[in-house]
Amino acid sequence: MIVAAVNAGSVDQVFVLAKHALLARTPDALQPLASAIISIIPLLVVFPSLFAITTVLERKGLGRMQNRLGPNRVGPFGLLQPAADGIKALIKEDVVPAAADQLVHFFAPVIFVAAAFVAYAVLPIGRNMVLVNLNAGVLFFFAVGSVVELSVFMAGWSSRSKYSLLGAMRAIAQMISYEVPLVLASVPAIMQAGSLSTVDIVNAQAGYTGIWPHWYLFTPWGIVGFGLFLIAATAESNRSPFDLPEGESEIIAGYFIEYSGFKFALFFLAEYLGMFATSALGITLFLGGWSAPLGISLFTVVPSYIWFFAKLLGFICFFIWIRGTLPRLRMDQLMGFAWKFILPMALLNIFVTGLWRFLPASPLNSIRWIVCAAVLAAPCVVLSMSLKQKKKLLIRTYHFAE
Amino acid sequence: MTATFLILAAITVAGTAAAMGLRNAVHCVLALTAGFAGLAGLYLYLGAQFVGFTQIMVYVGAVAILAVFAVMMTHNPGEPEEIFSRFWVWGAVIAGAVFLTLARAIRLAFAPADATPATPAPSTTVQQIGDALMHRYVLPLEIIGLLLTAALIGAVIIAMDPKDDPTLEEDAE
Amino acid sequence: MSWIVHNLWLIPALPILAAGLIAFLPQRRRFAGAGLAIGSLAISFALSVAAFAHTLSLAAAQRLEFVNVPWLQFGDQWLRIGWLLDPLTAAMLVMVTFVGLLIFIYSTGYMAEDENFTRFFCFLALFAGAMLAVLIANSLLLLFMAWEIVGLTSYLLIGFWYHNPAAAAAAKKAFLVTRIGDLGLLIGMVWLYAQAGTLLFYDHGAGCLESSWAYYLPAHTAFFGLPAVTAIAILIFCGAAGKSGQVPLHVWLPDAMEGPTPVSALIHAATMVAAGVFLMARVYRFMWPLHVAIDAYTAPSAAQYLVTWVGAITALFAATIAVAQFDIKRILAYSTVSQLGYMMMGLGVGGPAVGIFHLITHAFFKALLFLGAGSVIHGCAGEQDIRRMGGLRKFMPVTFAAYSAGMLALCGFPLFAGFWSKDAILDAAHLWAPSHIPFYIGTLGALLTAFYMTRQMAYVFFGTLRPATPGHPSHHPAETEKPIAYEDVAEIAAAVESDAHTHDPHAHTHHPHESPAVMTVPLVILAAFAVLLGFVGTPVWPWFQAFLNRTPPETAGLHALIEPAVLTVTATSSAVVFLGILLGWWLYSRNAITRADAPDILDRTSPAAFTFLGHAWYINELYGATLVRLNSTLATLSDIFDRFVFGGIVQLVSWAALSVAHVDRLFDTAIINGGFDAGTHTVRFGGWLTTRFQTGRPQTYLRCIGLALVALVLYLLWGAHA
Amino acid sequence: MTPLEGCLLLSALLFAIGLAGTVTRRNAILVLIGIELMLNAANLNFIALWRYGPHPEALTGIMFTIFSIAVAAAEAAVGLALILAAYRHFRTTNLDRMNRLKG
Repeated sequence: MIVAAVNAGSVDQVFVLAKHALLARTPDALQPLASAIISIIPLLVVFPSLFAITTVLERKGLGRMQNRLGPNRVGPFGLLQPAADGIKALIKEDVVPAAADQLVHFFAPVIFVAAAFVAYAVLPIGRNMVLVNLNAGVLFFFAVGSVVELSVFMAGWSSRSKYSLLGAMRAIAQMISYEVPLVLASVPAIMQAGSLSTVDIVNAQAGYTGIWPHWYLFTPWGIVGFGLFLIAATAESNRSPFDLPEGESEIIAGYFIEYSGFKFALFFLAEYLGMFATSALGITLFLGGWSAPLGISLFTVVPSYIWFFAKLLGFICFFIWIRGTLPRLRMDQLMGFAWKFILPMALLNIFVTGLWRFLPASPLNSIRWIVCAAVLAAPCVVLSMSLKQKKKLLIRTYHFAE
Repeated sequence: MTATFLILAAITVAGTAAAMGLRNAVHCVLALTAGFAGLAGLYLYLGAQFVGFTQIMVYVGAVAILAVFAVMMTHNPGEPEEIFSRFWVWGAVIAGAVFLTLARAIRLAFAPADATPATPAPSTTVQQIGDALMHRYVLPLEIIGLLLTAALIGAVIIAMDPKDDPTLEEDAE
Repeated sequence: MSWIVHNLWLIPALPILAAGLIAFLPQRRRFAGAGLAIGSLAISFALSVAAFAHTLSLAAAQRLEFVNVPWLQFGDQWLRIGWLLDPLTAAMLVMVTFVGLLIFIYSTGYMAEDENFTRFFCFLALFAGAMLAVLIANSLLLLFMAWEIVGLTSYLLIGFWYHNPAAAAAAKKAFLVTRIGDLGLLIGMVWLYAQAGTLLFYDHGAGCLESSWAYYLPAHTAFFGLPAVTAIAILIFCGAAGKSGQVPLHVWLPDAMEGPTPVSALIHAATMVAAGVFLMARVYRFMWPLHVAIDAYTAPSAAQYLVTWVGAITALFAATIAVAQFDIKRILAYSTVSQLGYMMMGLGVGGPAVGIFHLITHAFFKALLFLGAGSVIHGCAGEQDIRRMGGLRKFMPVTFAAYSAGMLALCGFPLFAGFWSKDAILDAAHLWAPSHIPFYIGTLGALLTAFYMTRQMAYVFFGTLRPATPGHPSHHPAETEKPIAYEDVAEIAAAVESDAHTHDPHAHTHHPHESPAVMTVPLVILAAFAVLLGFVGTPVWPWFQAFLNRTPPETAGLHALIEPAVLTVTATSSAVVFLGILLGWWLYSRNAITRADAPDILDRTSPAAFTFLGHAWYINELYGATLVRLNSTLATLSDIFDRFVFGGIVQLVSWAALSVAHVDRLFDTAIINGGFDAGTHTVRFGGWLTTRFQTGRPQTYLRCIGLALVALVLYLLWGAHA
Repeated sequence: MTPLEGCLLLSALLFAIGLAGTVTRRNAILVLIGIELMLNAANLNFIALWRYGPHPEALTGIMFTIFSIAVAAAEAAVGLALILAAYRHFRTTNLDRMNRLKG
């Protein structure tokens, strides 16, 4: 690590070097603990602040899209709005329904936030800037993600409210349905990189041919995989147009209706953190993580973490834009889309990745390109056709909410 | 015999014991997830990273959710809440006996003298596991895949009520 | 041997086939049923005509052809049956098919409203087939089988309205009485087979009617010095008498009038009852054992005597009864019996030719009379009592004309068919060597015939209409006493027939009406025959007799009429007929009967005799008092015998069996059951024991498994220690 | 007391707990969970013996655990589906009341 730090640009590695400097001053007995704390603290600082920024950004962006100003009272251009919100959440009364299951009701947001934070452990936010480099990193990420569902259920169930229960059920059904395509969509990258470790995946995309980076995005399966991943991620993080779990119009706010005050804020935070994490994973898998978009010195000198956060912001803007643009789906559309379009396409994509891998690269790259693109395009068209056709809708009955 | 092991073991035992002992079925399942998490921790502690994460993913992410859904769907407010069956004393006694005999056997199996040197955890990367799965254990892998497919379809078919709408099956998943 | 002879079997086969088909038709397919029956019989008629023509085309000597086919084999020899075609068969075939055809057509009108229409035609077709089979049979066995089928159909048709108890009783009576005769026929047949070894009539010299046997059979004397062949002939005559209603077996025939009128006409007047006469004519050879050539003027055999006397007695007896009847059909029935007696007598005294000639003519005019009566009944809405008719000639002129033609023919009015045939009989009787009494009896019968027919005509067609007064008029003082009243029977039949005609729009109008064309046209045709048919057998030109005797016809010339013997007989019979008609006219039409319940004139003059005759000489009662009672006493005796002797034996055996069974049961209960009970108890205990474990609760099983695990581990531990 | 022994004892305890739950609980779902617990105890044994066994480089234990986890997942899915079907029929998940073969 030291070596890597040395031969990398100093600006790029400033945080790493700082960490090492701090560790050098701590007694050896405490070093593991210290290094852990030192690496965790920034995460705990950076991402919540990013969350704060995002809230403002989202509200203002949506406001603009809807021909209004958005928050503009607190501070310059309403930039202090998140602070006001945080204070409000903190001083608000924490209402717990009388019938609620106290313990679970309390633990649900905690676990949620904890899981959301833990997910960041394997995300490289810069060169040599990853908390732990597990060689099953991606698996870890998904494992932690699966814990989120449980916390959602706890929240919805413990508040003993039909709406929250309905919201929880919707959320879980949706998350499970989209977790499968999410994983399957990320498999090609893992295949190509030959490793589950996020760091290795990023490193595999680090090089450049000419000025073009080796991002997986720039392969046919990469494009498709990225698209699928993006859709699945949107749904996984309950963002519009997949925000049925908190459909304000039908079930007021989904599984955390009965939460108020700081717990509510925690849910809010956790959701955004989850969104960030998923986006970060997408960046890691397809957008070359922290690597620069073009192999020119002007870009490469820019520190890696800058690039990472730039891409992340891009994701955030994309999400905001989508939210402002698209209407909400119906439940059956949601499910049908997951099981009838994304899943087959993801499977096909895996196959195509194998194809890509075993087709000869050097002489006729273009032919490889065309073949894989064709193999992917045809079913895509067919499946979207099949999605279009009208189907008779049955009355949906929730058997668990009787 | 490190502290980590003891803590994880405590979590696991507590969680599972609660899962088997609590009154509310949902609490049971939640406690069970805690127990499984502890178990996954143990796997990690024992150096089986992949298995640990798989454990979390499968049990916490899938089985627990499934169980919770099942509990919700089969929740029948009308029926009296008697959690233990009539002969629960016998059951407990037998379980205790089983544990005692097993423990006795284990104790006897290890002579008090031998203290195996704490060998460093073997570094098993995912690549190795993948190679093993793809070469040596490819046939079991295929069979497992087949089994999972069959189980998926079978579960859907069984759980689907012909009267109900087909969207029920996603929930049952 | 031409095509027609080979395929003669088609003639009976077709109607029988039709009957089979109709039997499978649903009840409502009326048209199909009637069409099948009539069509099949029409084809048979055509074939019969062809056969007749074929017979005519041959030279007189070889007008005898037959086909024999092996039927079934027992032992080393084949039992053969076959059919033959000779003048007798040919003539009868034509007559039966023609009359039958007419009556079938008539039935479609008469039975139009009966709900069992198709069943009726099924039976009719079956009857026709069987009758034709009787006619063409070349084997006594085949003839007997067809004979029995004929009896069966007669039973079915008499009891056609089986819901009427009288009809059912009459059917039973007819069946049983004819059985008595058929028993004799059967015995005779068996005996004949024992004697001759064959039942074929003609078999290239080997048949039982052919010369070899004719010489051989008489050699055996059976008993009382009778030759076997004579005894056989007498036995066969029993059957013939049963069918043809000769005394003393005539009792069933009047009751048979319970059947529908077409049935009465076809079966109990024209064809079936004539079968007896036909049979005797067929086996006539047996009555002439000593002479190969048939010659009426030789010493007759005992059988011949019997036939003659029975016929003569029947003729007179039935005629006397007919005088005192009030049921239109009964009068005709008794006249039928009497005419059958004439036939038998003619057969006895004059040979087959005479008898069959009268049979043919009688078939036509008696069928005519019955159909006329049926038409009258139909027109009077089922009324059968002549006292409630009267003056009908104004309402149904066609029926009246035809009926009077038939009546005159029956009376033997000069130049009508009956005149010639009856004259032939009287002539033969007059010339009969042994005795003249049959001749006088016949003459007296002719007188009575003319008398009662005139009486009937007077009642039915002349005078004034005497409609049935509501609440039946007490007819006749005598009728109240009698236990079983044929007239009550007649009334029930009348009621039933009116039931059968309730759909008739005219059913309940008291105003009689002429019958539809489908019924009158056959009447007219038959009337024509009744008038003309006699001329084929006049003494001047006895073609028919020659035809039957298979001798070339010779024309006697007109002088045959004024030959003294013939002339006397002709004169006598004509005189007798005129006398009878005038008497009847003087008694019944001079002062017309006006009221339905007016007593008969004869009744007023001599009630006792009238009642006696009205009850048919109390023959039914006589049988009831003697035969039936004897039978019942015998039955009682045998019942007692059965009950106490055989029953006792059976009782003893059963007691023995019971005691054995008791011992057996003791053994069973004590030893076997004991053993099995013990075994089953053990098994049940074991089952109970295992059910303790099979609770259906997986947890129980798991507990057991846990225990087993503990046990296993403990065992292993000890194993490790040891 | 060696780590291996500790693991084995722990897995024995897990097994006993699972067995106890299986034989005492009335709720079919919890019975199923107890069975899962017993499976996991076995898995723990595999891992422990792989870890402290003579040949860690041979991945037998891990493989076996992975497969058994997969099987357990399938079992859980099918078992819970069965319980749902049974519930639909009996309107209860109480095993003591599900003791008749004929519905």
